[in-house]
Amino acid sequence: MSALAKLLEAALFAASRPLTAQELATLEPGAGEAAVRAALDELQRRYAGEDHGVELVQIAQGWQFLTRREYAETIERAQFALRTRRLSPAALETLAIVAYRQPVGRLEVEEIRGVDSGAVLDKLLERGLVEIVSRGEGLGRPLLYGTTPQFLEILGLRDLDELPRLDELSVALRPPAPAEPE
Amino acid sequence: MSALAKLLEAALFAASRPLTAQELATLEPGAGEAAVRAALDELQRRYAGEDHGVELVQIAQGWQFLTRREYAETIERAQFALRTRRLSPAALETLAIVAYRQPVGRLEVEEIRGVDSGAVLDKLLERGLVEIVSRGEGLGRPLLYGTTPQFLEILGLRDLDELPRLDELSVALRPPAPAEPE
Amino acid sequence: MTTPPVAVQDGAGFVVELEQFSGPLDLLLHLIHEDELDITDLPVAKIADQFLAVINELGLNQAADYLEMAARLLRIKAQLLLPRRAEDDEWEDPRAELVRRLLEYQQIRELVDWLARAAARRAEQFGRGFAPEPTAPPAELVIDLNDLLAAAERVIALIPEPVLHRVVPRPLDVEGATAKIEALLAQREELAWRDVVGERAETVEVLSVFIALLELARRGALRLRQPEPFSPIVIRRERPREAA
Repeated sequence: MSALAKLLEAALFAASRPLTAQELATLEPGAGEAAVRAALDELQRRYAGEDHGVELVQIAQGWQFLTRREYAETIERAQFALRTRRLSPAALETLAIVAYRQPVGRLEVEEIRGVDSGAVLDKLLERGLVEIVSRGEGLGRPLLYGTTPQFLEILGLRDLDELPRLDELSVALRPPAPAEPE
Repeated sequence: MSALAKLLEAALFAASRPLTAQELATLEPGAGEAAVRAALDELQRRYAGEDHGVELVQIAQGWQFLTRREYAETIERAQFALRTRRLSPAALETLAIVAYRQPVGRLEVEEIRGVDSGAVLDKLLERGLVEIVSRGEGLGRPLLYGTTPQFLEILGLRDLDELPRLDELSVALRPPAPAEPE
Repeated sequence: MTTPPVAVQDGAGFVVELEQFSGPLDLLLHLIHEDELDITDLPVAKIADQFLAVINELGLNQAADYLEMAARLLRIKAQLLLPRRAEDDEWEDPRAELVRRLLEYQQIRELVDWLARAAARRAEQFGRGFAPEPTAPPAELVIDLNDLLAAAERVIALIPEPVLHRVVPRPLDVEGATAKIEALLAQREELAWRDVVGERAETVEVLSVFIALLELARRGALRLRQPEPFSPIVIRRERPREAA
């Protein structure tokens, strides 16, 4: 393995979150981003295939070592790993709206969900899944929410573009246009 | 790599502490401890030598993956393992109330914010941003909170007098007026 | 979420049952799917009755969001019953807004399913479970002064006047009120309620005076009269007293 790949291996191993190529490039200032990308490819290939219990995956606009799926149940049963907390349906609903409408205010979220959503938004903020990205216009200059890199992380997404496009969903957003008079 | 070695690799990677051979043996109840030890040896040899950035070491009567010493300094300098933390809006709100009303009790904070604030206050205590400065009069002699020197330190303030006066606030926070046409 | 509602054995199931649906739209959508109804041509009368029945059954009729939806459904139902002329081009389907919201919400639900699947898949893999350098300083905490001041402003906005409620227990002062009434009656034969309690009396004062009046009336020291309902009470000395 190249010296750079080994350094990246150590850094990725030590980190408990995905690291971006830019972040990794700061480890070896002389190397440049192209070399870092090449080393990441080398590392990923090295761990790919069936020969390791962990693999290097691209996630949340970065790279992270994760255990291979087939060991999930065994490791979880042994309780050696920190259990991921599950999101409630209310939290997922709110996240979905924030993901697609960001930046979005609390009122708009509540209008779509039909229920008070302040507490859910607070919890998502505290868990670092959404953040305040700006303030809106109008009365009281409402806080506007957006998703964080950690949101991508818990969903295993590389970036927001991996979310399904709205027109790919089976439901069309707009109600059918009223029939034209003939 | 043997199937057992790969499973151990995954488990050791995901664990937040060294795992003993006995613990690791619970992962594959059929295997027996001798097989586990053999697999650990295999894994250790595999990561040994110069060809990896991490190594499997025996530590605290157990086994743990650690980054190789030569990368310690570089990684520590980059501090990837730690993200700078930001305070949630709820925490900031609570901190603002404590800063301006100190000494102040939990009930008063909650009355102003309109929501339960016990958990937020606890977190601020834990982070050393507020502390208990005295006890109030009245029922149950409630704890009264104030800000700490660390609070000033983080904000880069010499003392509390440097906080803007409340009546200056809305002016200070208004976005700069658009340049007047001359 | 959209698991079918479980029959409630008694009233105790309120909180649990509430979590079955993430809101009134979720419940509505559940009913629509259960009966395989066409959202865009919603039979509002039917769905309104079902909605009411379910929220009664589940005890959701105490939750404001559900009540609001129930009221909305009933209003639409009523509007649909109004006769309209065939040539009326201006007629707007009263269901339109609700249908739009339901479709929008249904889309969110689809996204939720997608997100839940993605999260479940991600949960099959574990990352490194620890912060590796125990000697490293704790993560630097960042507070922006502007953020803090913005928070202060938010808080200030919450309280138009920074007046805090303080509940100060104050005992009734019936004795004092009695003395005051007796003193006033010594000077004048007839008093109005306002003469005794003043313009801006506090609750404890009103109660004290009221109890004192009743007590004095019972003792026969005065007579209370209210000429007609809600008119001011007239307080009249019962026995003329000797001047002091």
